[in-house]
Amino acid sequence: MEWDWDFVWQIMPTLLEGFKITILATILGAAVAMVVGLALAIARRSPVAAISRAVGFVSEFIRGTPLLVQLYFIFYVLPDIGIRLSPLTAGVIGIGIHYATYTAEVYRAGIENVSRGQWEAAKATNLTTRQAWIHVILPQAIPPMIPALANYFIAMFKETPLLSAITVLELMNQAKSIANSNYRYIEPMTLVGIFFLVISLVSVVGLRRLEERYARMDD
Amino acid sequence: ADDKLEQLKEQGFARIAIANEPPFTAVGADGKVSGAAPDVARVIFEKLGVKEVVASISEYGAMIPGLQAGRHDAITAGLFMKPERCNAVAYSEPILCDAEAFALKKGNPLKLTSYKDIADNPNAKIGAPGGGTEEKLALEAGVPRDRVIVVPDGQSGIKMLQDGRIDVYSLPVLSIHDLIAKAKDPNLETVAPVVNAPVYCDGAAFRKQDVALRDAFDVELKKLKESGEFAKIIEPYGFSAKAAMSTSREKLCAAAK
Amino acid sequence: MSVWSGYLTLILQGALVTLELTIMGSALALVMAFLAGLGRLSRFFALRALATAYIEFFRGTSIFVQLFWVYFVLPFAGLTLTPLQAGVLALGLNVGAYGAEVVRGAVKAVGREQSEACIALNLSRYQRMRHVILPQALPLMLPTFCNNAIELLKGTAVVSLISLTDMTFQAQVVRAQTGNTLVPFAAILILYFLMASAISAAMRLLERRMTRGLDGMRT
Amino acid sequence: MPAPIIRIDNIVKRYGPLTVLDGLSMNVMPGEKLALIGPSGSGKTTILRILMTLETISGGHIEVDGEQLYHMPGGSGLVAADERHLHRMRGKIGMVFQHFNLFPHKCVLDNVTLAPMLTKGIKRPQAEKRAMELLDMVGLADKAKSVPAQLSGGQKQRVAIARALALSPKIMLFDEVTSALDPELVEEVLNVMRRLASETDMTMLLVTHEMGFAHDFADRVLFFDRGKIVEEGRPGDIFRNPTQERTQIFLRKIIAAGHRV
Amino acid sequence: MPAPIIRIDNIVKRYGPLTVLDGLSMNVMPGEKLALIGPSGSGKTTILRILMTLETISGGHIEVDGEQLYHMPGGSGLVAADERHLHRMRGKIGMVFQHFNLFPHKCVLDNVTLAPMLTKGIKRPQAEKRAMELLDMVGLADKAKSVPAQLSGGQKQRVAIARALALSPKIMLFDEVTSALDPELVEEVLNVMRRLASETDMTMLLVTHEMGFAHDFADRVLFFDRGKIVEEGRPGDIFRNPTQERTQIFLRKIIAAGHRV
Ligand SMILES: Nc1ncnc2c1ncn2[C@@H]1O[C@H](COP(=O)(O)OP(=O)(O)OP(=O)(O)O)[C@@H](O)[C@H]1O
Ligand SMILES: Nc1ncnc2c1ncn2[C@@H]1O[C@H](COP(=O)(O)OP(=O)(O)OP(=O)(O)O)[C@@H](O)[C@H]1O
Ligand SMILES: [Mg+2]
Ligand SMILES: [Mg+2]
Repeated sequence: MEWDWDFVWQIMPTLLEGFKITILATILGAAVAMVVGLALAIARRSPVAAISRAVGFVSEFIRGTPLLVQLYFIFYVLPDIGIRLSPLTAGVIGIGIHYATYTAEVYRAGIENVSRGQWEAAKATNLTTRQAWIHVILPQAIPPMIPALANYFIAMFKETPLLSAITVLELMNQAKSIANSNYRYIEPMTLVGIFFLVISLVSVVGLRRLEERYARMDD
Repeated sequence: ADDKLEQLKEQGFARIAIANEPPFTAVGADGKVSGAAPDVARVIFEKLGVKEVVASISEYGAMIPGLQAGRHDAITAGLFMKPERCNAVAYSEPILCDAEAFALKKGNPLKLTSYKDIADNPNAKIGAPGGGTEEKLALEAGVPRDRVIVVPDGQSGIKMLQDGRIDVYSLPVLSIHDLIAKAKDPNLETVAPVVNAPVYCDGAAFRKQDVALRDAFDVELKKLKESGEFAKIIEPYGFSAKAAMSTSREKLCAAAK
Repeated sequence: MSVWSGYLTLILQGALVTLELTIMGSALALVMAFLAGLGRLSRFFALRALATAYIEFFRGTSIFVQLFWVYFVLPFAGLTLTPLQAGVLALGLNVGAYGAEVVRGAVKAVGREQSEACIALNLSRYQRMRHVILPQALPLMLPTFCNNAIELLKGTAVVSLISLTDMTFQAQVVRAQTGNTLVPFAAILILYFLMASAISAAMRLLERRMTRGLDGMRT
Repeated sequence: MPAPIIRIDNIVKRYGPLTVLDGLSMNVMPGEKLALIGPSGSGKTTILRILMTLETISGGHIEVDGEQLYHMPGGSGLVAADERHLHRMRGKIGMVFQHFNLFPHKCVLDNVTLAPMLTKGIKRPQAEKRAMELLDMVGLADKAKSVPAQLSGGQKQRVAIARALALSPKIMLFDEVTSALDPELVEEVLNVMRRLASETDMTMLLVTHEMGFAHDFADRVLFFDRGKIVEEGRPGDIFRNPTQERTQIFLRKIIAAGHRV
Repeated sequence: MPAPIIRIDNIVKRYGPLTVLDGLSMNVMPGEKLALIGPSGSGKTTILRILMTLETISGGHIEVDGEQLYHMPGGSGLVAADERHLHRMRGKIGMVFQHFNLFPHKCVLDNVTLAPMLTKGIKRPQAEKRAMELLDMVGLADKAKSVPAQLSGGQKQRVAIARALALSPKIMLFDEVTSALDPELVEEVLNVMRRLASETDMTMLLVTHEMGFAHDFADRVLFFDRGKIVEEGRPGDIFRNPTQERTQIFLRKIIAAGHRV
């Protein structure tokens, strides 16, 4: 089977349609992951052992099981208890929660990476705990988190093809349906690969910039 | 080209692509493959001297690319003959024939009886297997892409219908009957056959370069049909042997351009 | 009841395939991780370039896309793989690319000081790597390797989409046969989680054995 | 005779099975300059950290400026201090750390003004005016807008001193404030501390390995070993005629290692 | 008069735009004990690292034991040294680092035997016998089976010395070998070095901030400043009557900071 340029141009608009959905899903998923991740990180620090242990177990469960199966679960099982989400919503929530368990770790590490000396200096200068968080700990914890968070968002982007399994018409699904109706896999699949490669290479370059920019300041 | 058959005999099995869409194809609780299409294929391959068939389940859309890529030796899955498919693969003579049907909510609230009806109702969403005949019929009738939902399997189709994600799920008549029977859901009903949709027949599909194998398959298929054994295999599944015997590949492949 | 036990057998058969994929994929990933990770640290430009290209390519495109590519496009280049081979190849190469960065990071984390001590003791490049750097880098790699192995386990679910009869695939079959969605999916979620926990436990054991006597090691 | 500003009474401090301070008692007079010396691990840092409430105690009582530090009146006697009580007590004490612990994301001036503005509600103009006076005193008025990463170790430590002084504590704690510094930079920090010692009547507790400086700086020297005070006295006496064998051994080692006494 | 064992000729070392060594030349005689002193950043460490071939040079030549270090004969003159040449030259030189750089995953004995076994093909029994002699000399024969994490800093550094000696180099380089140690532990390391200096005729180069020790140890002292040798001479002369102003300032600061000369 030969590579067919005419075919490529013919399918490009359809693929771009799918690409838009892919980007949309990534951005919305990232937003969910950021917010839910913070909630998980805070719950993890809860002084109530039951809460922090339960949150820990659930996070570990989510991280130990495939996103694909979780998506099936959200899409096909939840309606039985009356929660019927549109495919895109189900996908965004699924991928967002899955990655929230990762971003929660980023938040946690970021906070723990601020040295103990900083907490002690805050105490020695008589700041309250709240003041220490706001003025000393968080301003130092957040910048180094940004590259790590961005890293997960790139990973999330690369997992959006899974949404095709719950009928979201994103890039991969468009490509498959083109392939199915034309009996040609080479062009659509290769193009999808190139789309992903280009976006990730560009984001990796961006990520390195971020990392340099937020390279830890030292005392 | 006879080497293909020789090669299959030698390795002792043929790799066939199936779907999991009773009664055309089915996988039992024990993992055993059954269904009308594989049963016919199994008997014929046996007569050709190929002891076994090894089945792999595939999406309809992936079957022809998979065949071309050499992943399967034949497709026996209820993949209906259509002119453009006839160009892509070498079909045997017809085996299983069926019309199209809809599964929909009790009372057919949107009053859908044909693919055209779906195209005309901007709120109607149809579910169909990706790369299958029904998807094509819907698109050809003018249903826009975003209202044709690609459904991975029959069970998902019924589930999505029950959940209200789609308004109609379309498959061949026997498949729909099978699903509705299993679902035991009083809130579902069927439209069968779909108005203005043709009756289709499938055949075993081979690679273009394996015409010789196909021809050998046809010889055995003909004998099977004549001996009445053919009817014995497919009629318990609900298919009509007469329908298959009253038409031919030539007619079906040349049909409505 | 007897029907369910039949379906359970089906899922357990799938679990076996999932295990097989995970083990063979991890083995390939491990080999690739060391080849590419050390390749990237090589003195020779060609090796570095090759390793970098491999790593960026496989990290840049989605496992999903890679799998479809291996399964549907590679045959036209004359290489037809069984679904199992395709799955192992795609998963192994993909996770191997991530592992390569772990190897590289760990080797670098052992630090310039250790390799300078080796130079001062006149050890050759190979001796440095073999006797000093790798023995210290290995324990550093383990935790991340553990995560990678779990990611790989999760990735195996995706191969159900190229009709490999793994656990997720069999759950779909059971679902199609029985019309019940909750039971098969809940069952495999638990099985996946058990497998992931087993991987973690095994790695922790290994880690403890490897770091014995290394406590307080500075990195 | 005035009352002690710090009364440490039978303090016990354990880390798990390890008893670091074992029934330690000592008093410090207002304005007194105290040097704590002794071998590594003897508990010098621990006692400063306890005074700064960076640790908890396992037993005993501490009174600072007439009030209990870790306890407060409640019920029919004393109860464990709550965060509010600790906050008020911390206002009396400042500390300078071995590794400076400056806030790396804030400029020198903001390092010094942050706490007065937040904890005492002082407005920015006044806080900055006072901060500039303090920076001037430690010789770093021209670095007000630099961030810590741009400073040398000696400069960082002088900023840390200014930061602690900005809260005008009654008691200052110094924990090996020069031992993380290059030898050349030690003197600039010690000079600041000398001035501080002679010009203010703050109470100061100093942990140090610089025997020469301890000698000049302190009114009284405490020699610690294994969580106890083994010997104490005026610097001249302790350094020249230590009565305890452990003190003698320690001083001999330090001198051999090239430190001037 | 014998030929110098090290001839450094017009060495230039740059890091990007920063010139760290600027046309430095010096010779070292066989058996000579040399102390390199000078302020932070003056290039003392750099010159040792260059001799150990841990850096590249930007210009100049170095001859060690009659052979070019960074060059070798080739073509019609000299070409850059290849790995094999460097390997042979490194066999003549040993180095002890400020942070010990012991191999944390190997026990003390294996730390010492590793290099002789690998680079000289010495069999384990002989290597261990020699290693035990060396460990005995540094007073650590009883720690042979400990891993570095179980040792104190001073013990680690003594192991590092034994490890370097195990290859019997002609030249030993010591870079601030005591400055990462607690003051009390300095002396045990210096004692080992004193013995080494008096008992062997190895050539030794020592970078240190311990002026007292430099005084006792060295035949000759070089004072570095900004990548140049500002002054050199016998220790007595340099420390008591430095002729250069920069040397005087440096020594005054060091003394003020409490180091004995
Ligand atoms: N957080 C901790 N957990 C366990 N043990 C600790 C902790 N902090 C200190 N210690 C132990 O308490 C003892 C006293 O420590 P401390 O830091 O007070 O000694 P020090 O006199 O300041 O010594 P140095 O001169 O080395 O600073 C030591 O044995 C130390 O190991
Ligand atoms: N890898 C490097 N990259 C850039 N600059 C370097 C590097 N290593 C050293 N330098 C610079 O070279 C100069 C000389 O450093 P060197 O370590 O030789 O000084 P030194 O005399 O040993 O100082 P110290 O007493 O602080 O150890 C310094 O300005 C240092 O910042
Ligand atoms: Mg201390
Ligand atoms: Mg140096």
